[in-house]
Amino acid sequence: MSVPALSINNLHKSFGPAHIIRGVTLDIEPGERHAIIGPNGAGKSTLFNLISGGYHPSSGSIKLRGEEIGGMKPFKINRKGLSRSFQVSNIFSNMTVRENVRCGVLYSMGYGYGFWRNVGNLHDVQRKTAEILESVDLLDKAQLPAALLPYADQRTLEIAITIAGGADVIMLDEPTAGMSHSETERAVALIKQATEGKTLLIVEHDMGVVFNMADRISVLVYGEIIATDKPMAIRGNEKVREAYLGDEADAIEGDAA
Amino acid sequence: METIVFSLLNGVIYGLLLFMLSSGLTLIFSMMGVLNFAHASFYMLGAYFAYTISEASSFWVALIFAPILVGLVGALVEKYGLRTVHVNGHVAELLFTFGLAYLIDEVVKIIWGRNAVDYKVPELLDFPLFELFGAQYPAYRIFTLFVALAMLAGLWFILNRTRAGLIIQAALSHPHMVGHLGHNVPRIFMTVFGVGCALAGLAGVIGGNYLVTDPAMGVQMGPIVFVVVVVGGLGSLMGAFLAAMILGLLQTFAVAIDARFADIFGWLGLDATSELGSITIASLAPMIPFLMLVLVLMIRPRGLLGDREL
Amino acid sequence: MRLLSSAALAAVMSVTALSGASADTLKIAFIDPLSGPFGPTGQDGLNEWEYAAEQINAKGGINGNQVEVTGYDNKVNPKESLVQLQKALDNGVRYIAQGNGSSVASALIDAITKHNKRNPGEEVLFLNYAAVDPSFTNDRCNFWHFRFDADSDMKMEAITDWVKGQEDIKKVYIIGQDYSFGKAVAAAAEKNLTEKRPDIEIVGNELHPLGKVKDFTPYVQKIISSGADAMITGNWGADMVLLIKAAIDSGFDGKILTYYGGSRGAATAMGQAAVGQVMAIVEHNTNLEMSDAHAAYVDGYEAKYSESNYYYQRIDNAMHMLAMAAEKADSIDPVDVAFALEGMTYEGPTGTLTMRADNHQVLQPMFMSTFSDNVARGVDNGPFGWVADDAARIEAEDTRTETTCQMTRPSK
Amino acid sequence: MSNIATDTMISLSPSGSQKFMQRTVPLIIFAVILAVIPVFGPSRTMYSLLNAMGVNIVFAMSYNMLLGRAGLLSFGHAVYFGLGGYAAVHAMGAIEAASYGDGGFWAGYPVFFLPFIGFAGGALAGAVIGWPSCRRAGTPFAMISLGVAELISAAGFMFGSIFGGEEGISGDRMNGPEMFGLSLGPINEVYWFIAFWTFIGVLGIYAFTRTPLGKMSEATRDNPERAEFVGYDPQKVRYLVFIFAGGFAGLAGGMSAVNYEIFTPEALSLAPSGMVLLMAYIGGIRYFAGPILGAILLTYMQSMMSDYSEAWLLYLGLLFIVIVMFAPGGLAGIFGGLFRGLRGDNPAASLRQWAVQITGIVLMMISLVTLIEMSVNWSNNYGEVFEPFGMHLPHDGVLTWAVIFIPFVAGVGILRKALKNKEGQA
Repeated sequence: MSVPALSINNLHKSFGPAHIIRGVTLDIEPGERHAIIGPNGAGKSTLFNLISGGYHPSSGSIKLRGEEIGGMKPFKINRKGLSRSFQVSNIFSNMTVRENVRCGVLYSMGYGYGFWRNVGNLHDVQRKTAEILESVDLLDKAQLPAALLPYADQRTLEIAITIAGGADVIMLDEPTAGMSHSETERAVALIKQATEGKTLLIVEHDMGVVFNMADRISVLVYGEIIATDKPMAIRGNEKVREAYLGDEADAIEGDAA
Repeated sequence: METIVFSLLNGVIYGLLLFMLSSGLTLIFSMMGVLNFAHASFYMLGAYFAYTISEASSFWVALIFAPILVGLVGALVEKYGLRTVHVNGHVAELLFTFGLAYLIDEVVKIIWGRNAVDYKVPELLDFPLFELFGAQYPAYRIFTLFVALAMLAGLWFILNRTRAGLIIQAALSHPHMVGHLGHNVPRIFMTVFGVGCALAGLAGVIGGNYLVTDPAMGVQMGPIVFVVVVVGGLGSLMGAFLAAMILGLLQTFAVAIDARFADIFGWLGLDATSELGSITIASLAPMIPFLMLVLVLMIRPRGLLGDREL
Repeated sequence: MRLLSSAALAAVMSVTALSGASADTLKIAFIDPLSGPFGPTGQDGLNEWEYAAEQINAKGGINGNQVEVTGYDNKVNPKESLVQLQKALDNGVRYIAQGNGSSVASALIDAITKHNKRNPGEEVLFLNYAAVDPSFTNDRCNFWHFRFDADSDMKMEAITDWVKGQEDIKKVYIIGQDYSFGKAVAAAAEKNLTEKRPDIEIVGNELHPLGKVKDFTPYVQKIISSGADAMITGNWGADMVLLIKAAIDSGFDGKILTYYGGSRGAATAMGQAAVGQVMAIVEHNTNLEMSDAHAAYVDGYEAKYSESNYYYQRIDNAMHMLAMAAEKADSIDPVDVAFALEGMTYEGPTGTLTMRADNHQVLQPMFMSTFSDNVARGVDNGPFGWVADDAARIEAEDTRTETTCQMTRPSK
Repeated sequence: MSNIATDTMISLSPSGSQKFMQRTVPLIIFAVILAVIPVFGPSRTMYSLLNAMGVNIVFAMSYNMLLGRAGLLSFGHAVYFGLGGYAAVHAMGAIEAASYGDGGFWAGYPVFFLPFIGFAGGALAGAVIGWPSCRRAGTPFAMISLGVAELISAAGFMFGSIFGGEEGISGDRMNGPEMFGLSLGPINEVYWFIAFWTFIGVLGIYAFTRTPLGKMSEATRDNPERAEFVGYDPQKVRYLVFIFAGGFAGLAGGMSAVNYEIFTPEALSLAPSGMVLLMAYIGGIRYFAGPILGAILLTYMQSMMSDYSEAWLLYLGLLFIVIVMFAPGGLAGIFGGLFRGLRGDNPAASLRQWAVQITGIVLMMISLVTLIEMSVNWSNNYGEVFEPFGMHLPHDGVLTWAVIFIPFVAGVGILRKALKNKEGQA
């Protein structure tokens, strides 16, 4: 049995009196594509922030390949090979697309806080940047200021920065939020291709995306995971149906049909 | 004994003056996020307006109208200056007020001259109130104490007993919520800035003749106001009050201490004739605020009673 | 009038070198603050230099050469002063007048010495009218520097000479600003008092940070509780005014002996309560007995500059001694004039002045002036002014101090 | 894939000739300007101004490493300038002592290379003070820098053995081995020293912006959260940048030490810290060359404008406020806008628009200058009157107020109309 890529055990988080995450336990195998779904306010973003180092857990443990990362600073977690994207585009808006990706590449290639070399002469960084840009199909827009990109492209750039560092555990927070249908399709294809062979943890509202992409799905409701299973099994799960009402429940049904 | 009594009295009065000066900035900073560099310049304007008004009529008229005038100037500055800069963020706002401080100083020099003006203590209060251990205590200082306490009471009443006050209180701790409550945010900002400046103006009316009214008084008080606000903590008038009191008392007590570094650190082998050893605690008194500023920011960035970090 | 329109022109002109003094003007560059917080003080000095030049020009100038004084604003900043010095050199100036701030004077002395060494034939002379650091005429003495004001040690000699005659002063408190000047004053006071009045008890000797104290009351109450019946302070600017104000407000009733009580704007700030209590050591005040000619000179000044008071008698003295030296040397070349100035005596309005040859320090009668509301000529357009009676006069010789100066002179 | 990537990599990064045009050529032009200036035979005044400008250029650029490139607003940058300068001036003293004494290391150290010592001093100070300061950006950083500046400048007057008290520490630059045949005595030789180091300073700061750290400093300024999620500790980025900014400020201090041969504690105080902020901001903090423009303009104003108006500080304050309110890009932003307009689709239209705007601005300036100069003269009460171009403008003259009001109203009108037109176009 291999060590899980990500292992969360009895994780809790409270903000003052508000108990947001109430004992989450979850193992994600290496190479697995795992989706987390759940109604609004279930604590998905909080969970993401806990794993990526944005928040400090109140109790419980988070292990990355067997190593405890709960409460570590985000940059340390990132260096251990876990990278995340944001729900709202969170890019370096005063830089060009190419520079944005380059920022994501630099640390992983060992250039760290270097102040003795010219980034223009770092051919391995240039090559890696170009590879990433190509893999997300932004090569032709490489010289544009990031702030001027159309929305969908900014989302793509967000993913590009996330995967640039070569982390093997990738967390995407609603990567297709706000995209049109065709844009979503493109994005899904792109994510699939770019995260080939990596462990993927994704939060998503679009059930089409979720069921299309995920190997397994966890359902988070009120800070607790009520079910973790293969997509087909999740569709048939009673508790999940109870938790989802109205449109979203229909969405699950619809996809099942 | 006498040192303690005097230091206590002076410390309290100086602390109250500092609080009067800083309370306005606490309001402005907490609600608008503007660390107004020109705040002490409004204090200076208060003193100069009071001087001109009291020359023309009397000190008591000045006590009422000078702060109102300063408040109006502040409101105008907010409306025609600060608001333009607001879109460029807090650093731009800070820089705007930094430039404004320069301007007010220069304009004051042109209008009132570059020397001190003879802004006198009103005759009614110009007598020694009592004598303590051989030193007289001027009545005006005690008057200062009462004005400051009255202001404190007034502020407390407005903030806790009126509707406007409750809105302000809410805004102090959650500034971005004001807009959601359906209030006209630009107008509230203008009012808060104006009122904040008026409070500084009131401090100027009182401090101008207690100390000296000259074009350097703004620059002299400038940085210390920040200390009070930052040490007190964002959104907390009580914190500002506490910080002002601590600063006032610490400074006056430090002055009263004759010890040198060598006396304190002698056990480390520090020699009284060495440069370091010969420094007295008293000579460090005016440095205390800045030491406090740096330490508080490093150790407790939310300040004494602040409800959030800067 | 300074015209903005000429700024562009001058900018162009400053690129091309302007060299050499014209034959018929003796140019004095006045390098002192003309803007900023110390602007008014500097402007007063410039006014008096310009007035002195005007008066001497009316009498035919120095050796037939017209005197021209130009102000250069140094913002009391040593580095900026050196830039202004270069500007002055470009304009053919050979005489520099400066006084505000020993830091500036020190930088100028250094720069002028180096300039004179590096540019023989273009020597420049420094006429110091107010920078009082004793070292300028002691271990750092210099052939190119002449001081027309008493240095801080000499002023302390004068103050303590006066204290010697005041039997009722028993306890003295010394308070000053925490920097070289304040420390020098404190040290000199302690030394002189123990020599001249061993019975006096120095009940306190305190330094406070320069320009940082807003409320002096705590200091003053310390002074009062120490039982002092006189206070000596070298403070200037706001530090002096605030100290005096706090002292009077708290009912300190001893004498307050100052160096700079007579400076601009202080009288207004001190007010009625300071009358008879605040004293200042100066070489002149406008209520001394004056000859008609001198009175006309003073009144002429105050009429011309209504916002300013006649204060620096030393500027008048310096101008006269400069003229005498130039006549004696029959030259306006700074080297010749400098040699002629050494040891020169001048019968000034207040008595005989001597420029010591050994350290280039002038010796002049000093007056322990008292702040008064009963004066013929007031200051700051107010009712107050300064007076000194015969007992307050300290003769020139009595202010002489030993010098450690070892003057090196250029070959003639 | 990697083949395509390699090809595109070359097309992605600027081509050799682009790099040359955009990066090398400006530097060469800068060097040529520096080298050509002495051909015009500048006066002493000009030389001393140029030298002061050189020092301020490096100082302002080092400041912009913080404000412009890292988003750190400091009110105490002169601390590092001063401490670096003091280190250099003490080293200058050591060179003098060693040359006349028993030799040793300092006897062989050329004064020409003192800015290295300055750099080391500034960087060391940055390393010590930066650690607690750089934990967070924004207001806390600004306030800590203010507090530290107050403390250090107070210490400057207290520790005479280090800072030399009020009169500071002076030295003599004409000691030790000569470099490049420069004795550094005459001011024109000092110019070569300053020019050399100004170039090195600008080059060094430019090179810094090209390093991984320099790039991440901009990234951290724009989005510290994101920087953290790509593996960087924002606090450490800021700290390292702070050390370098301190180092280059110290370099400028070292240049200043050799140029003036003296250092005084006022160099550590809040006033020069404020001045360097003005230089950088007025010049334009978003542009690499911005602080150069600001340093040149403000140095000139400081030393020359006071000859024409004692209200120069007021003009400086006004200029600053106008820039903050209406031209946040500073002078460089204004020039950049002009340049882009000229190369844009419709140069004639933009020229017309500027002509209108400039007319409006000039009219308002006439009005303001008249008001200020008239007021200053009235306030001084020396009976002097503002008399530009032979006009007589006393404070109670009808003509005076006409010269104040008419151009003001006209200027405001023109500018408002220009602004409306612009909005209409957009």
